Amino acid sequence: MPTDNIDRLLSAYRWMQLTRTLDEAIRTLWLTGKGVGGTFNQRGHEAISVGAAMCLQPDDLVAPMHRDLGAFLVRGITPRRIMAQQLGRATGVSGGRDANIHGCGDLDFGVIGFISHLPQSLPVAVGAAMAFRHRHEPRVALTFTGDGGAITGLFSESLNLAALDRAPVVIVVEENQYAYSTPIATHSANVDIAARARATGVEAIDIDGNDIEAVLTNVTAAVGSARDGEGPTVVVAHTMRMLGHAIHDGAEYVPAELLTDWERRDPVDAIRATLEVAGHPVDQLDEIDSSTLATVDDAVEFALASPWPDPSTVESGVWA
Amino acid sequence: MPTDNIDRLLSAYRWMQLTRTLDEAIRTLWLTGKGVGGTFNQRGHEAISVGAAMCLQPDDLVAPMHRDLGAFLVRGITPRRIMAQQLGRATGVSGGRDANIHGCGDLDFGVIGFISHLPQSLPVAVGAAMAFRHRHEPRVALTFTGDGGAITGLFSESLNLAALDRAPVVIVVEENQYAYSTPIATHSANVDIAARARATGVEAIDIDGNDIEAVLTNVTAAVGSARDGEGPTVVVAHTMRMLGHAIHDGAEYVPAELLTDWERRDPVDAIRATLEVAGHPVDQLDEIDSSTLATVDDAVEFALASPWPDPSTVESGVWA
Amino acid sequence: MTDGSSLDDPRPQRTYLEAISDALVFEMSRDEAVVLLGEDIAAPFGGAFKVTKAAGEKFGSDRVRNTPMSESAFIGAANGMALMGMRPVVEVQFADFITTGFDSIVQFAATTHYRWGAKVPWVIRAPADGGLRSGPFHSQNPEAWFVHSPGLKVVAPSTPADAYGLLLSSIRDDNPVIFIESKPLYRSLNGPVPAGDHPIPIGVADVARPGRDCTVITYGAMRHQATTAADLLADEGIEIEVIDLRSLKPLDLTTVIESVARTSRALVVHAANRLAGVGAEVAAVIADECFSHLDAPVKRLGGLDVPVPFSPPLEDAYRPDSDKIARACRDLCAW
Amino acid sequence: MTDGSSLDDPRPQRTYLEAISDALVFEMSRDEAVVLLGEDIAAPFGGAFKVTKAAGEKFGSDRVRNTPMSESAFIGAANGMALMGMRPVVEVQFADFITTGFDSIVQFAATTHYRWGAKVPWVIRAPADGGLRSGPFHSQNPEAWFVHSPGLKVVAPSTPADAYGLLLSSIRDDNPVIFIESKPLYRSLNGPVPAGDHPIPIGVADVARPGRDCTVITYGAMRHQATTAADLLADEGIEIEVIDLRSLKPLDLTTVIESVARTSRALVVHAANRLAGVGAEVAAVIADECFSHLDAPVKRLGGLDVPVPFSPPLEDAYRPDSDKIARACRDLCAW
Ligand SMILES: Cc1ncc(C[n+]2csc(CCOP(=O)(O)OP(=O)(O)O)c2C)c(N)n1
Ligand SMILES: Cc1ncc(C[n+]2csc(CCOP(=O)(O)OP(=O)(O)O)c2C)c(N)n1
Ligand SMILES: [Mg+2]
Ligand SMILES: [Mg+2]
Repeated sequence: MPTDNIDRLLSAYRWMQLTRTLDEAIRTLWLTGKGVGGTFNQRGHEAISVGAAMCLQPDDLVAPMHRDLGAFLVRGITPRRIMAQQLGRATGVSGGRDANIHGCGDLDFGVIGFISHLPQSLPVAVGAAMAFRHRHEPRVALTFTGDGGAITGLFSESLNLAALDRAPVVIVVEENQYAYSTPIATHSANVDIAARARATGVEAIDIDGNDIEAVLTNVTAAVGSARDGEGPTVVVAHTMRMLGHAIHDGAEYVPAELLTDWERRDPVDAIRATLEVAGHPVDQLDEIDSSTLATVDDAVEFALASPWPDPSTVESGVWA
Repeated sequence: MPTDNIDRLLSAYRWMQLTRTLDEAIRTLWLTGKGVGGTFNQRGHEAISVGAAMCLQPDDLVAPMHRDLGAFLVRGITPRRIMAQQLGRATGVSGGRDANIHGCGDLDFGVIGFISHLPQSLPVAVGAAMAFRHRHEPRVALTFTGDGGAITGLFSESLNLAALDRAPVVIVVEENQYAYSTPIATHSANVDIAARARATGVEAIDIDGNDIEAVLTNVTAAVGSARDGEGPTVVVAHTMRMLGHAIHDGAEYVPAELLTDWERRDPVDAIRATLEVAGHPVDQLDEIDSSTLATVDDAVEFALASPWPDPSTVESGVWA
Repeated sequence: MTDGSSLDDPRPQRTYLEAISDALVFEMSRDEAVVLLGEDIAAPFGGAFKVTKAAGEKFGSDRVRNTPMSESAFIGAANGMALMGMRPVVEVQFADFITTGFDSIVQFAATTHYRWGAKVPWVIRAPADGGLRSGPFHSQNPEAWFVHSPGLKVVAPSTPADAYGLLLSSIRDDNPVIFIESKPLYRSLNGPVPAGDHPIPIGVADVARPGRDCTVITYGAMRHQATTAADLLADEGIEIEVIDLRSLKPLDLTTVIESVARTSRALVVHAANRLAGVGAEVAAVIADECFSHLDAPVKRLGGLDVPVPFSPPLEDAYRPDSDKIARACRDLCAW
Repeated sequence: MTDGSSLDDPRPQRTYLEAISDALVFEMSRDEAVVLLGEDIAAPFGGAFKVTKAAGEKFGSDRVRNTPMSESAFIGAANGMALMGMRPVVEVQFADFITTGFDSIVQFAATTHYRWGAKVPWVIRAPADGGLRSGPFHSQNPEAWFVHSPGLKVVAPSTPADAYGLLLSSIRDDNPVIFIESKPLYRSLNGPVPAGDHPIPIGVADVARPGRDCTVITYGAMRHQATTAADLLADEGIEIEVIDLRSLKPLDLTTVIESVARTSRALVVHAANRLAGVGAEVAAVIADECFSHLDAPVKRLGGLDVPVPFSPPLEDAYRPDSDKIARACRDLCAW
């Protein structure tokens, strides 16, 4: 493997491990009763959220959804700010105003803070891309949606708008086989999301969402083609949501075998194996793991020690 | 041509001529300042609205839109009631409450009164079909939408619902090349509506919407297959809106040649020609024309002589 | 015993959530036309809050039906089903997502009977309200939008018994009914619920507690904050009358006006945003109709004019509670 | 001369519609970031009402852009454009269709600045209001929904000058602004409009006519019905003060309260449905803040609680007008 590739994979490994570790820390806090409100699970989605975000330039924009912890991190939103956000602290990204990773937006890092209504990030990313194109800026917007989000009317309307404008936007569909408790075949008459996207007039490809190299290669190509004025692409990344929809959900409705199968395809294990096979020293990988753990421990400590927002500020900032 | 066919075509001719003549009478009233509010133009759509409605059984349901005057008539809503509706009289279908052919619903005739928000008739027809299927009734729902309506999110969501349930519903798309002033290629990145429909998982066919025989044959097949439990079909009927979007609209944005071309394909002229070629006596056709004219004159007279609604009733009936 | 029942009440004790679940099962047994629609509601999962679990287990996926995440289309489909004589009961997963189907509700369903006389007998169950640290999109109280829209009914029960009885009536009502459920009460509130056929009429307020000094007009979870405040104030010698509106459309203004004419003081409280909320309508009516009886201006408490914030100190600042109610009543009585 | 200007006013006379069109052209010349989005708005067609025709002819289809019939998506796209520093001005073809994009407005745009501090500076132009025999879906006044939703501004001008000046301010405002246009005024109302850079601040009411006996608080087309009523009543010796709110969010309550404290009588009027409308909020505030000044209860006039009916006698019965306003004022003054 060429060094460039190795470096990129190493970087991906770092981000994926950080995403995994941070997610596990959040989970632990919640399961031990230290959480505030609800929170989402990320396990299984690390290659997609990290990989896709890694394909962007600093000036690009990302509009994530609730499985995209990795994208927030890659863009530069620190674990400290994210952990404080989860715990509703003044030091969190939204200062305690929005929940879990909702509203975790920061335009300094080119990140849109999403809302619950799915898939509202989609038209927003399309509009951002329309602005880039209108101003002849070489920027790209990237957004994510689930398979559930991809069956909404807003999905088809947004794709049509993007196609009409040849807007520089990449839409990553995280097809994780379920929308909450509902299997994709129950909510979508045609489960071939790429075919549906193509019918609206947008290029679309299917990839293995647990294979970081596939994500990096294909999203890089999609971003490049958007930047070159070739218009939007939908990248359907197939994966499996390995835990419940959110922390409260035991996902008893998911067949155990399905999880066992996908456990073998764990994206973090897979990238590590690739690096090891490519001859990358194991101790260096272990070293990444332990420094990641330290970063996450620090984030938890920081968040727990952070002040609550001042209630006297509750009415400020509803308007700019 | 077999007699059965001739009879059906004669019947279609009668309804199409009635639709055309009633539409012209409405237009005349409006252009001479006797109208109330706005009203839509029907010219060019007669074969579709009449033909599709003729394929239904009395127990079936139709949820029309604003180019479907023919469907209201075929279902049995009389020219008198429609004319009185247009003029806001107490004797109109909605008793003066809704405008032009909005809200022209009457469940005794299996007709849903549409609202402006397009294409809201679609999920309603799908829901009706779901009810039929749920209760194992051999009934079919049929609805119409335009090319503009077919690019909405509600179109794709409704088709998905219908496909998931194999609901006995037929969706006729009146592709008339424009949504108000906007050409189809400006509002739809992929103008192949049938392909979009198929991508959602619904069968779809394209037909010549000015050819009454094509409408009758294909919609009959679609209705039959819905009734047989084969699920929904989208029928994309291609035509041209021959006048403005509504009475106020001169449609200067439509190229003259386009109208000239389509004038030659006028659906009412075409069916008449077919009947003449099939050897049907011209004087019998002329006789239909003149009795139609008398019916429409009577409707105008009835409507103009009809009382206004009593203002003291304005608050009644907001709830059942 | 938040609703004043006694321990030896023979009726079964049910949570607010169980009462709703019971009502669904009861109506589905009674009337084949009742079907449930919504995201993730089918058995065995039974919905985000498990409200439809019992119904799904009993009646199967033909009558308790999972829908895609397509609120416009499936509420639109409920319109069609209702027009064909069924009685769909739709769950929006959280009340917040009701906006996604807004057209199908306020434009189609609400106007149909007025326009051409057809009935659209559905219920939309909307798990609403906050206090649970769920943030701006899982804590909303959307009722004012629907009260302002001609043609809907809006119901907002606050006790298990009311939830049960009002849901029976809502399902039987020939109109589209927005049924606002208070999530914070789902599992925290127990009360007696009569088994069987005991509908409670829509449009009749409930005097939750009689009093002579000041009337608090409220609904939903705030009923309990108001009765708690009344307990506090009783110790101070102030007797608060608490009226639970139960139905927001139609509003039982007769009960409200009779009470305020007697107490001469009124406070209107709801968890929904105060600005241009339902409380504004109630306050405006009281100020008008009780003009010559009032000893103090009609006051209002409600959510602040901001999205419902997530963090506990912010949400507590945002939201009315028994202390804020007690304070407002003291001020009113000292006026 | 409905707005009190004199014939020799040097400023150009413009219709209400022309004033809006002028404001769009002025702002687009001033600021490249301003683009227009909507169905059928591009030149040469220029929109259902031709409001964007001049802008489209001047700036071309790159800045005056036709959209598909996809309100959710194109208002959502406006959110994205605005976040990237553009200033989209969206036309919904009729105000009635604003519900189709409801999520993108009340959920995304309205909450963004509060949640994470980013600005969403767009304007949605909503051709609203009735009296034109356009029926239930081309006559709506949706403002109350948006006043109730935290994070939006809502503006509703009633004169050409206000439409011009308030549209300049709305486009420059860093927040999402719902700009309610009154269709019945589009071509029927002429008035002087200052050319050039004359923004009128959002949030300041206008005393349309001074008076001492009773205050009528209103906005939009009803301002003119109110001043007509005031003319009628002046002949009877009753002097009505007419306050045009102009902005519905924020509300200029200072001006309202000062006036009612002086006149001791208040009538709130709007064409929108009365029930739980913006007028309920205004009336509740007046009844509260002016409690000790009021000589009569605060009254309200508004649309009835039904969809806007089509037929002239029904729509006239539905809708407030100068006669109904005069009658209500007489009753108030006789109280
Ligand atoms: C408009 C809307 N309706 C309902 C919900 C409730 N909800 C939250 S996530 C979810 C499922 C989403 O599934 P999918 O898009 O596949 O994303 P995943 O969670 O699987 O990553 C639902 C129904 C919502 N967020 N938005
Ligand atoms: C949701 C919605 N937005 C906007 C409109 C305004 N409008 C009325 S008809 C129309 C064009 C419809 O075009 P199409 O669906 O092709 O039907 P056609 O009029 O061509 O028969 C538009 C934009 C509407 N009715 N509904
Ligand atoms: Mg999914
Ligand atoms: Mg069309």
